Amino acid sequence: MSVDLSVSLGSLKLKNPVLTASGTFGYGTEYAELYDLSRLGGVIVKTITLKPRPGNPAPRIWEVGGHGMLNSIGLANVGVEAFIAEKLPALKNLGAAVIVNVAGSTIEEYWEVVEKLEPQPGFDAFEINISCPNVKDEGMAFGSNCAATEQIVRGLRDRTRRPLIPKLTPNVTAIGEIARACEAAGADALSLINTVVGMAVDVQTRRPRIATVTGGYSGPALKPIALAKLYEVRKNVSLPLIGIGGISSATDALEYIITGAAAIEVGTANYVQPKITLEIIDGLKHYCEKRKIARLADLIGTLDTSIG
Amino acid sequence: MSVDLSVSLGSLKLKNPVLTASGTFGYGTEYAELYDLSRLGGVIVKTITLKPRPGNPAPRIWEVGGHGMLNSIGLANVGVEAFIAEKLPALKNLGAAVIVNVAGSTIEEYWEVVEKLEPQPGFDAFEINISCPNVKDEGMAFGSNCAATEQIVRGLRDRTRRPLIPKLTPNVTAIGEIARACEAAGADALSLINTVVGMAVDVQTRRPRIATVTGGYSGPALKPIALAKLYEVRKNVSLPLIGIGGISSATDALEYIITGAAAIEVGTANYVQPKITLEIIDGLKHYCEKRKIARLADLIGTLDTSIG
Amino acid sequence: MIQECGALRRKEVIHPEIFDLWLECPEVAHQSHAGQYLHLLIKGATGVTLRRPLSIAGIEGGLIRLLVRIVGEGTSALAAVPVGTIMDVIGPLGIPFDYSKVSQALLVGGGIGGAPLLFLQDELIGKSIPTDYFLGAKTQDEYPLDPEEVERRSIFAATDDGTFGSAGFVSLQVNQWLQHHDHAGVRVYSCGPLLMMREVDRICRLYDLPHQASLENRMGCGIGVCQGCAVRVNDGKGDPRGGYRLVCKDGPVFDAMEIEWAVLGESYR
Amino acid sequence: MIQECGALRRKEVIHPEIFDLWLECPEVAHQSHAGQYLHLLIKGATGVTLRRPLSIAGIEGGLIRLLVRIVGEGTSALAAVPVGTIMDVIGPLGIPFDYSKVSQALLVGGGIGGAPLLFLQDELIGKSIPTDYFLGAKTQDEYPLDPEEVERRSIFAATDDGTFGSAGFVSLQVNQWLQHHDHAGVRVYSCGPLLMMREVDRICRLYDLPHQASLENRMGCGIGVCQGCAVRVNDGKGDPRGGYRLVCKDGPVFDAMEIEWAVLGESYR
Ligand SMILES: Cc1cc2nc3c(=O)[nH]c(=O)nc-3n(C[C@H](O)[C@H](O)[C@H](O)COP(=O)(O)OP(=O)(O)OC[C@H]3O[C@@H](n4cnc5c(N)ncnc54)[C@H](O)[C@@H]3O)c2cc1C
Ligand SMILES: Cc1cc2nc3c(=O)[nH]c(=O)nc-3n(C[C@H](O)[C@H](O)[C@H](O)COP(=O)(O)OP(=O)(O)OC[C@H]3O[C@@H](n4cnc5c(N)ncnc54)[C@H](O)[C@@H]3O)c2cc1C
Ligand SMILES: Cc1cc2nc3c(=O)[nH]c(=O)nc-3n(C[C@H](O)[C@H](O)[C@H](O)COP(=O)(O)O)c2cc1C
Ligand SMILES: Cc1cc2nc3c(=O)[nH]c(=O)nc-3n(C[C@H](O)[C@H](O)[C@H](O)COP(=O)(O)O)c2cc1C
Ligand code: FES
Ligand code: FES
Repeated sequence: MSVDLSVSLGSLKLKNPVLTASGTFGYGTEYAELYDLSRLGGVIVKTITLKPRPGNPAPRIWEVGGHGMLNSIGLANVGVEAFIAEKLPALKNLGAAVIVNVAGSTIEEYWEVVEKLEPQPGFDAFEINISCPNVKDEGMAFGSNCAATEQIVRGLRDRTRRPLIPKLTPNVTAIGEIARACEAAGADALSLINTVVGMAVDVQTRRPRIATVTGGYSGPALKPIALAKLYEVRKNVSLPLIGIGGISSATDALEYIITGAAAIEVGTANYVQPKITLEIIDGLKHYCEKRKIARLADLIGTLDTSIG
Repeated sequence: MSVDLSVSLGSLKLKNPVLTASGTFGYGTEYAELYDLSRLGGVIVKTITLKPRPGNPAPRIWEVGGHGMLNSIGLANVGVEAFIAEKLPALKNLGAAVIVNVAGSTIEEYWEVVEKLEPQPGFDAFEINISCPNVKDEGMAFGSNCAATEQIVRGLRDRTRRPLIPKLTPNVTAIGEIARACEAAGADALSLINTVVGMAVDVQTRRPRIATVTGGYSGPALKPIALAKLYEVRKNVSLPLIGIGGISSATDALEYIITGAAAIEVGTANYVQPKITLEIIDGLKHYCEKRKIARLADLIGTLDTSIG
Repeated sequence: MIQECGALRRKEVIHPEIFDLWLECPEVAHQSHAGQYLHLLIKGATGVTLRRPLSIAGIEGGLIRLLVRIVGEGTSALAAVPVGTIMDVIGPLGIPFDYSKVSQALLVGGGIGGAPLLFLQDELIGKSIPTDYFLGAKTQDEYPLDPEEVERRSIFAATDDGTFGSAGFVSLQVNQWLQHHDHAGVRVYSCGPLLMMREVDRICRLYDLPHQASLENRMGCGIGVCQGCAVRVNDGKGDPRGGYRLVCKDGPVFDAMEIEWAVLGESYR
Repeated sequence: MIQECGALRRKEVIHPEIFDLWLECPEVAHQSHAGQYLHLLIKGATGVTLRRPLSIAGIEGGLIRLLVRIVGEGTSALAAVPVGTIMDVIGPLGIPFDYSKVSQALLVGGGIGGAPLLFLQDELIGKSIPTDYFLGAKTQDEYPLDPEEVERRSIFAATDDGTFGSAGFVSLQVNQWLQHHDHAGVRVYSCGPLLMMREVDRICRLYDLPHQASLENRMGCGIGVCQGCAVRVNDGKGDPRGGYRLVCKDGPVFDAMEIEWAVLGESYR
C-alpha cells in the first residue's frame, strides 16, 4: 500500500512531516555528510540574528542524566549578512523545505532581519523564535507576552509573503493566549515547544553546571510537557501546528500527530542519532500501512478523549 | 564531627530538612510499617478538602519511561471531617513535624477547611496547595494568578496562627510574582514545585494514557525545572523556601539547598524507595562532615554564580 | 508489609517470553498468602521509574516464586538480572484469596494470570480442600508452565488453538465441569484477561456461585497512598468511595459481585 | 566524517577503572588521523542521553583502539558492553595533530590523556620522525598502559608518587629533556589535565617551541552544530568568533599559542 505522507502548513507543502529543529541542525547542511537530506520534510536552520553573536560564556551545556540536556548557547550565529552570503546558497538545492529561524533583541530587530532575508531566494518559510529575552522588558521572553508577540508577528506579516511560523515558548501560564495572539496577527502555522527553563548544580564546587546558571532543557523528558502544551494550543487556534520536544522515534512523532500536530521537529535526538529522522519517516509510513491509512494527514488530531 | 541538621521555616523548627511531599505519603502513617517516621524532618499529608472527594476517572497514572510519572488523582481524599476524626489522631506522636496540606475549589473553601482544622491539636503547619483549578476562572489554577493567590493566603493568615506555606505551581510565566504575592499576604515560607502539566498518548488506541488527558508530571526529570523555579523565587522573596521536584538522593537535595532551599520534600521517590528519605538525611550529614560544615543551615543558598 | 533485600536464587526460562524466578526473601515469604504480590524494584533498568507488582506464585521455604511474562522494559530488564543479584522487595501486599468455608475450589487462570493461582492451589491442597485448576493460554508458546508441572499439578490445560491441552477457552471447561458436578460449597477463583474473568463471572452468576477475581492495574506506590491504581467498580451512587477501589490495597483480589465489568474495562488501558 | 556500526572485537582491563577497546570500524579507521576522536553511542545505558567523545588511540587494520577511563555512567556502561556487541560510531571527528616540518617530536601525556598520543606516536614512527613520549599519571593504579606496552613503546613513564616509572610530574622530565637536547625542529604535543598542559605550555613558551595541545570539553553534537563545546581562548577583542572555539570542530587539537590558559579554565567545570 502506498501511503501519502505529505502534509500542509498553510501554503507550505511538505513531502513528509519530519523537520529538524533550529539549533540542532546547524546551518542546514552539516549532516549532509551522513545522509541524503532530501529525504527530510524540511530543515530549520539555527536562529539568525541581525548581528553576529559569539554566544554565551562556557560551559554552555550539561547532560541531565538520561532525561535530556541543558543549554545556554546564547544564539551564537554568524549574523544575517554572513548567513545570506555564506550559508544560504548551499541550501538552494537541498530537495527539502528550508525554513529560516530568526530572532531579535528588540521588536524592530525581528523586523529587520526578516526584511534582509525576504528578497533572498532559496528558502520557503520563516520560523520566529519568540523565546528570546526582551532587553526592554527585564529580559522576559517576548513570547511570554501576548502584546509583544502580536506586535512582532504583525510587523513581520507586513514584511514577508512567506509563511510565518512563530515558535512558542512553554514557559508561560497560558500558551493558548499566546497562540491566539499569533493567529490574530497573521501567522500561518505555529511550532512548539522551545526549551523549558532548567538548571543544575555541581554540589562539589557549589557552582551552576552552566555559566548562565539557568538554561534551556531539551530532550526526551520534555515530551509529556510539550504534548500537553500542544493539546492546549490545539484547543485555542485552528492554525496548523508543528510539535517539538523530545521526539526520538516514530511513536513519539505519532503521539504529537494524533494530538494535533501537522508536522514535527526533531531536536536533541539529532545529536544522538543523526539518521533518526529517516527512521521516523519510515516508521510513520509503516504505522499507516499496517492500519490502511492512505493519507497520514488523516491522522492529525484524531485523539479520542472520551471517557467511557 | 557532629553536624547540626536542623533548619527553620519561620517559626517552624525541623530537626532535619527532609520532608515527604503531599500526595505521596498518604495520611502520614502508612509507611510507618517500613521505618521509624520520627527520623524524618516532617511529613506532609495529602491534600485535604472540605468535602470528601472520590477522585478522577481511571486510569489515573502513567509511568513516563525512566523520567517520572503522570498523575490525575483528582485530590481523592476523605474530606476534612473524616481527616480530623480518623487520621489526625494517629499523627500526634509521630516525633516529626506534621504539616497538613489543604485546598479548595473556591477561595472560601480554602478558608473553611483551615477554619475547621485550626482548633485541632496534633499538627504544626499548613501547606496550601494553590495548584487546584479555580472553578470560577475556567479551571485555571488559583496559583497561576497573583490576585487569587494573595486573597487565599491573606484570608488564611487571618484564620490561623500556624505557619502558612503556600505551595507554588510551576505552570506560570513569572513564579517570582506569585511568590511575592504570597509574601505580601503573610506567608511564612513557600514550597515549590507542584507537578508540571503533562500528557501521554497511546498510539495504538489513539487515546490519552490517563483519563483526564493531561495530568501532573512528577519524578526525576523535573529536577532541572524545579531548581530553576527555586532560583527565580529566591531572587524575588526572602521567605524560607522548600524545594520539591525529582529528589531521590542526597546529591539532589544538596542541589536544592545550595540553590536556596531551607528544606526539601521527597515525592515520587517515596513510591520507589520508601527509605530514601533516611538515606538523604544520612547523606546530608556525611556531606557536611566531609567538608567540616557544622550547621547544614550554613549551606543554604551558597550557590556561587560568578562567571570567572 | 516489609521491605526485604534478598538474592535471586534461581531463574528458569519457560518460553522466550515467560520465566520463573525464585527470590530468597524469608521474612516476606513467611508472611505471604496466595493472592498477595510483591512490589519489586528493578535497579538500573532504563526506561523504568517505578516498582513492578508481581504476584507471589509460590513459597518454598524462604524462597518466593515469581512467574513473569516479558511485556515491556521493566520485565525485560528483570529477565536479564543475573542469578545471585540482590533484589529489593516490598511485600507481601494486598488482600489474599479467601477460602474459608469452601468445600470445592475451582481455579480459572488465563496466561500469566495463572501465577497467583499456583500458590492458591498449593495452599488449598495444604488445607485438603478439593481443587480443580483450569489454566488456559492463547497458544502453546504462551503457556505459562512447562508440561511437566502441568502434569504434576493435575492442571486442566487448554489453549485457544488447541496446540497444548484441550482446545478452546477455559471458561468452556469450567462450564462443563459445573454441568457435571455438585455445586455445594463450590467457590471460583479467577485471574487472567479481563474478558476471561468476565465470562467466568457470567457463568458464576448463572450458577449463583461465589467468585473471587484478581485484578491488575498500573501501580504507583503499591501500598494505598497514591490512589493511582483506582478502578471503577460501579456507578458510584451512594458509595462513599465514589465507586473506586484501589487494586493495590482493596485488592488485588475482589469479590466479583463488587465488580461491574463494563465500567471496570474503562479503568484498564 | 561517517557513521559506522561495527563490532566490539576486544576488551582488555588495564586497571579496574581503565580499559582498552578495539572496535571493528574499517571505514572510519581508514580515514582516521592521530588527534581525532569518535563520537560513540552507548545504547541502553541508564542516565545517559548523549554520545561520548573518545580519542582514537590507534588503528590496527580495520580495528580502532580506544583507551577509556571510567568516570561516570556512560563510561561504566561502556566498560560493561560485551565483546561482539555492535557499536554505533561517528568519526573520525576533529582536527588531527600536525607534524609537518617536525624533526623531533615530544609527546607529553597525563593519565587517560595519553590515548591520542599513542596513535600520534605510531604515526610519527611511521613517518620516521624521532619521537620521545613522556606519559605520567598520579599513581601506578591510574597508569593508563600496562608496563609491557610502556616498555615496547619506549615511553618515559612517570607517576606523581613514584610508584611506577620515575617520580614527579612529566613536565619536569620534559624540562630536563630540553636542557640536554638540541631544540631545532622540536615540536611538543600534549594531552592531559589542564594544569599539566598549562605547565608544559609555560615551558614551551620559555624555549619558544611550537606546542599543540588537545583539549576536552563536554560535547553535544560533536560535529559543530550545537555550539555547546565552546571554550574561551582569549578576551575576544577583535576576534570575530568572540574568543570562542569549538573543541569538537576547531579542535580538539589547538595551537597552544591560541590558548589563554587562565580564561580557558573557566570553560571547564
Ligand atoms: C497485583 C498485580 C500482580 C501482577 N502479577 C504479575 C505476575 O505474576 N507476572 C507477570 O508477569 N505480571 C504480573 N503483573 C503485571 C506486571 O506488573 C506488568 O506486566 C509489569 O508491571 C509491566 O512492566 P514492564 O515495564 O515490563 O512493562 P511496561 O513497559 O510498563 O508496560 C507494558 C505493557 O504492560 C501494561 N502494564 C504495565 N503495568 C501494568 C500493570 N501493573 N498491570 C497490568 N498491565 C500493566 C502496560 O499498559 C503496557 O501495555 C501483575 C500486576 C499486578 C497489578
Ligand atoms: C575530544 C575528546 C576526547 C576524549 N578522549 C577520551 C579518551 O580517549 N578516553 C577517555 O577515557 N576519555 C576521553 N574523553 C573524556 C570522555 O569523553 C568523558 O570521560 C566521558 O564522556 C564521560 O562520560 P561518563 O558518562 O562516564 O561521565 P559523566 O557522568 O558524563 O561525567 C563524569 C565526569 O566527567 C566529566 N566529563 C563528562 N564529559 C566530559 C567530556 N566530554 N570531557 C571532559 N570531561 C567530561 C564530567 O564533568 C564529570 O565530572 C575525551 C573527551 C573529549 C572531548
Ligand atoms: C543546543 C540547542 C540549541 C538550540 N538553539 C535553538 C535556536 O537557536 N533557536 C530555536 O528556536 N530553538 C533552539 N533550540 C530549541 C530546539 O529547536 C527545540 O525547540 C528544543 O530543543 C526541544 O526539542 P528537543 O527536545 O527535540 O530537543 C535549541 C536546542 C538545543 C538543544
Ligand atoms: C500521585 C501524586 C499525587 C500527588 N498529590 C498531591 C496532592 O494531593 N497535593 C499536593 O500539593 N501535591 C501533590 N502531588 C505533588 C507532589 O507533592 C510533588 O509536589 C510533586 O510530585 C513533585 O515532586 P516529586 O518529583 O518528588 O514527585 C502529588 C504527586 C503525585 C506523584
Ligand atoms: S498503587 Fe498507589 S494507591 Fe494503589
Ligand atoms: S559539540 Fe556541538 S558544536 Fe561542538
